[in-house]
Amino acid sequence: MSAALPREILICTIARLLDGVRHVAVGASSPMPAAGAMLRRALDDGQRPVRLSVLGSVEHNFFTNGSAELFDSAGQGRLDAFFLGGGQIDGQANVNLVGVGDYPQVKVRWPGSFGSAYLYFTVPRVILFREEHSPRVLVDKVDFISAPGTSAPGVYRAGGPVALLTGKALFRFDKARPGFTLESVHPSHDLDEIRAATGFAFDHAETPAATPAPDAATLSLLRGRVLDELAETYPAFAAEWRSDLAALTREGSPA
Amino acid sequence: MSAALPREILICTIARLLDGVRHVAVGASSPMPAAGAMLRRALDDGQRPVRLSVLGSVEHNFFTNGSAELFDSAGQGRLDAFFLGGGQIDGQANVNLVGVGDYPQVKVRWPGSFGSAYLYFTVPRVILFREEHSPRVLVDKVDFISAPGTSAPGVYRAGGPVALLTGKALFRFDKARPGFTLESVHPSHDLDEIRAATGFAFDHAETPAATPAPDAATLSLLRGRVLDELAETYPAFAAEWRSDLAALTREGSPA
Amino acid sequence: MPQDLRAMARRVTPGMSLALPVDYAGVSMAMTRPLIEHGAGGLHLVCVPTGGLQVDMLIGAGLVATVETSALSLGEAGGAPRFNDAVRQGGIRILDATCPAIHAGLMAAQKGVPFLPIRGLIGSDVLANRPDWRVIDNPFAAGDPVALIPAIRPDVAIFHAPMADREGNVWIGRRRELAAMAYAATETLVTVERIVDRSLLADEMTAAGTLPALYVGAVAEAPRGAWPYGLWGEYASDTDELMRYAAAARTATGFAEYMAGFMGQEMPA
Amino acid sequence: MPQDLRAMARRVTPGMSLALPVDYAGVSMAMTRPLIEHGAGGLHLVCVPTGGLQVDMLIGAGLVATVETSALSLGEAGGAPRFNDAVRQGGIRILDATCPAIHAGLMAAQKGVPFLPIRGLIGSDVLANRPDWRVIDNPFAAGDPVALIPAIRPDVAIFHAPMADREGNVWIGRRRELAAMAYAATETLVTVERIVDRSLLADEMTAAGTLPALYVGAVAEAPRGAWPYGLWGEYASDTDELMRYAAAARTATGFAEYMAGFMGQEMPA
Repeated sequence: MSAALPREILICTIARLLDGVRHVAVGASSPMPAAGAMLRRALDDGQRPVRLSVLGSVEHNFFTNGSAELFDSAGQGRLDAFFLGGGQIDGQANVNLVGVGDYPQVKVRWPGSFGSAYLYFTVPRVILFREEHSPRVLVDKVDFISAPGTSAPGVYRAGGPVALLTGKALFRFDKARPGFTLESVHPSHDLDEIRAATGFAFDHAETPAATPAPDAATLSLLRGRVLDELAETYPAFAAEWRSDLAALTREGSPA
Repeated sequence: MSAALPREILICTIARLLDGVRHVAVGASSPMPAAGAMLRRALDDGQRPVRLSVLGSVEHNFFTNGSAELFDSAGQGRLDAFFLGGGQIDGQANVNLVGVGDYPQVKVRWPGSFGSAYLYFTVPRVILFREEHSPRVLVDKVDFISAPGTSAPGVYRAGGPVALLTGKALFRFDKARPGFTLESVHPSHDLDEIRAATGFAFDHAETPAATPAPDAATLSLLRGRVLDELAETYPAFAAEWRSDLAALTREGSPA
Repeated sequence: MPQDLRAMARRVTPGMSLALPVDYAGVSMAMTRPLIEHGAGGLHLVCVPTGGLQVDMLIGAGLVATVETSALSLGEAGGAPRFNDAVRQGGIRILDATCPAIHAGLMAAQKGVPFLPIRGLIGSDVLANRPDWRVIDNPFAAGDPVALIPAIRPDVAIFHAPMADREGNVWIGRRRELAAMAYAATETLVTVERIVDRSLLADEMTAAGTLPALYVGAVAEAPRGAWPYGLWGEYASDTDELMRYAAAARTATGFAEYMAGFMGQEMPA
Repeated sequence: MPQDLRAMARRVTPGMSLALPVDYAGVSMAMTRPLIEHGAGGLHLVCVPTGGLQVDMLIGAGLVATVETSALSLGEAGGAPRFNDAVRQGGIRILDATCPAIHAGLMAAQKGVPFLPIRGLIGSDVLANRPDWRVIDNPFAAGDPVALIPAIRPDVAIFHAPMADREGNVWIGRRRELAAMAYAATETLVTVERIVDRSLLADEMTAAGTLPALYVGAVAEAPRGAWPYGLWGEYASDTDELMRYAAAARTATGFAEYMAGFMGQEMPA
């Protein structure tokens, strides 16, 4: 089997971060988190049921009480993991989904906070996921706090950020400090590059670990069952992935 | 057409009290209020739709959001009229559905307050209906206030009692005073009897009016369409009524 | 199948709070005998929003410490005799409520909030006897007192429904108080008339009335499992049987005799 | 039928608040043209809980004073161009919310209470920019701040659904946010794919997904009335058309050109 694609390493990392969850929800346009959740479910097959809710999907929607039910289930403690992106994410894990500049008349307006200002407080394992790893995304301080990374003592906070995954690296979040620690660097990236691309300070080992590549069995599961399943909901993403795999096979083949 | 039966006078009185309503709800075991509401609907046919909800009924239940929907619709101002009984009703229109004696270890326990402590505040036209007119029911002061007849200034009170109908008489409730005024006495009863049977003081004219008997058209509607409709939900009550009508016809007939 | 019911009953441990539905919404009468046989006592029953035969039987069997309800009766068959007797004897704690307050408490649990406000109640003895409720001044309009009902989070909700599928999804139709109970409860145990092979979520028509398996801890088949109550769209109440119970259970002896029959006939060991 | 839509649009008067559903729940795109033709402006739009094409068109047409929403976008087709432009220009007032806060406000209206509490929000700039929201200390546990969302009572709710019957009952399936909007709103206007002759309340299966006529002010038939959005169980979104709009509406001129076509093609006079 050929070496893992960068996106496959991300998906396998997501699946690892989801170890042990019973119910994970992903946004409507989030093929990678969905793939990670599907891989988690495939890996746990026969041991533990993993429920996946894809917001706005008809196929991956087992809710029957309208769009409020996701939030209700989080409030009840029935949602273990969720993904948040963010136009800006800062070193305190504050997330900005609203815009750049002075609110409300921002220079750049993004869609809005969606459920972040609630789910960040109620879902135990929130994974910050943003492929773009640049100083304009990973800022020192967000312009608008859609959802704060930490809360003052006494504030109800059953959930919060556990990790930040980008196209270059994986960080763990330490809410006591609070701040991010570089956990691992993805293949073909290095610490200097990550330091230059990150607008906030973070802890790191002198020589950070490399993000592990999936083993052959996992990769096979991913490219088989998971890719097929993903194609039902994200056909364009799955097709692009398949085409990259085909290219990889051509390159790697002796012909 | 023969003279009206006592229960027909009550039903016609209820229909009169419901003049102008769009939506009325009655309890599960309340054939007379239901008949009054059905008569109201028949009288308003073609002019104004009158919706009737019979709690616990499948036929007369247009709700689709469980048993909370009745209360929600009342909170929204979509329920115009409701009936309350009461093991005890006092001169301030306080209602007791819980029991006689010292709470909680009451000597006589009734089922409980049901929705009264809410609907009495939110439904504009609450009709107190209790056939038994005796000093043990119509008391000076209830032993337990399931729902108070009036509220202090500032307390949200969109609804409340408008009338008390018994087997002997009809009272209007004046919330400013507060207290009951005898509006009319049913045929074959008189003021002295009502005074003796009522445990609270009430205002009255020197010679109280008689509760009007229905005109022939109303009576015909009642004994036709309304009785047929009622029989679907309250077969035992309808059968008894039909048998009384048959007896009345026999007595009244020349044979 | 009887084994299923017994296994479900064993999930109830002493002192738990149990949410049980109103007579006409789908009472799992089939669970009554296994619960009594299992014998977990000191229960806190939450009637959603009123109770009847099942609650009266559990009280009569001595398993109930507290009843939280808006009313308790046998409907046309009259008052609930074992409940009324227990109240007179002071044998149970009664938390009198009003229907929408029960719904509000469950909704608070559904929403994951500590309380829900409710109109009405002020000046009633229902409120006066609930020190666990609060009255605050409406923070949006001074001089407007409003009652707050704390979240009701039952340990277990138990009900009966027409059907479930093999994944544990349960069709509750428009009896959405059953969903409300399940959302609020930690775990939900369901008996059904029948288990179907197709997924209830596979088409939008059945999905509209389905409680997802996410909320369901266990399902067991129990045909006519609401008897002597009826089940909407399936069968009517057996009023004669309710009357028979009402007459028998007026005394402790009569209740014991009735229950000997009830416990014997229902479910062969 | 176009007359029906125009008559419904006339029920909207200047300055009203309108509740509109999320993209995938049943947007009555068929009402967009009649609303723009009718021209009632100064609207307060409440997106339940997010908005898209319809909201962007109404903003572009100059009918909107305020948007209350958790997000506004065209999904896969990107940002909502007229909204983004209006925000930059300061042309509309934006009330940024979070999804469950919109649901909480509607639920408060449904329950007839002045507010509902909600977890989260504390420390966010969403809360900091909503002086109409409050934070109180939980009356049941000191030192526990909790946010309160006041009731949202829209004047009119507008949505599209698969079917209605002749009595005005509307089948909404499991899209219960549509019911939540209707409960909260004073009046609800509905377009449907088709009107059926049988009563939707006549059997328990269809009744389970039905919004009763009690909440419905008017219904009109509008086949493919969600287009270019999809309708669950009926047809998929027309992403190409959304992309076409997204590209055109980047400028005011492009928007005007697109709308000339949209307003012309949809509904012959």
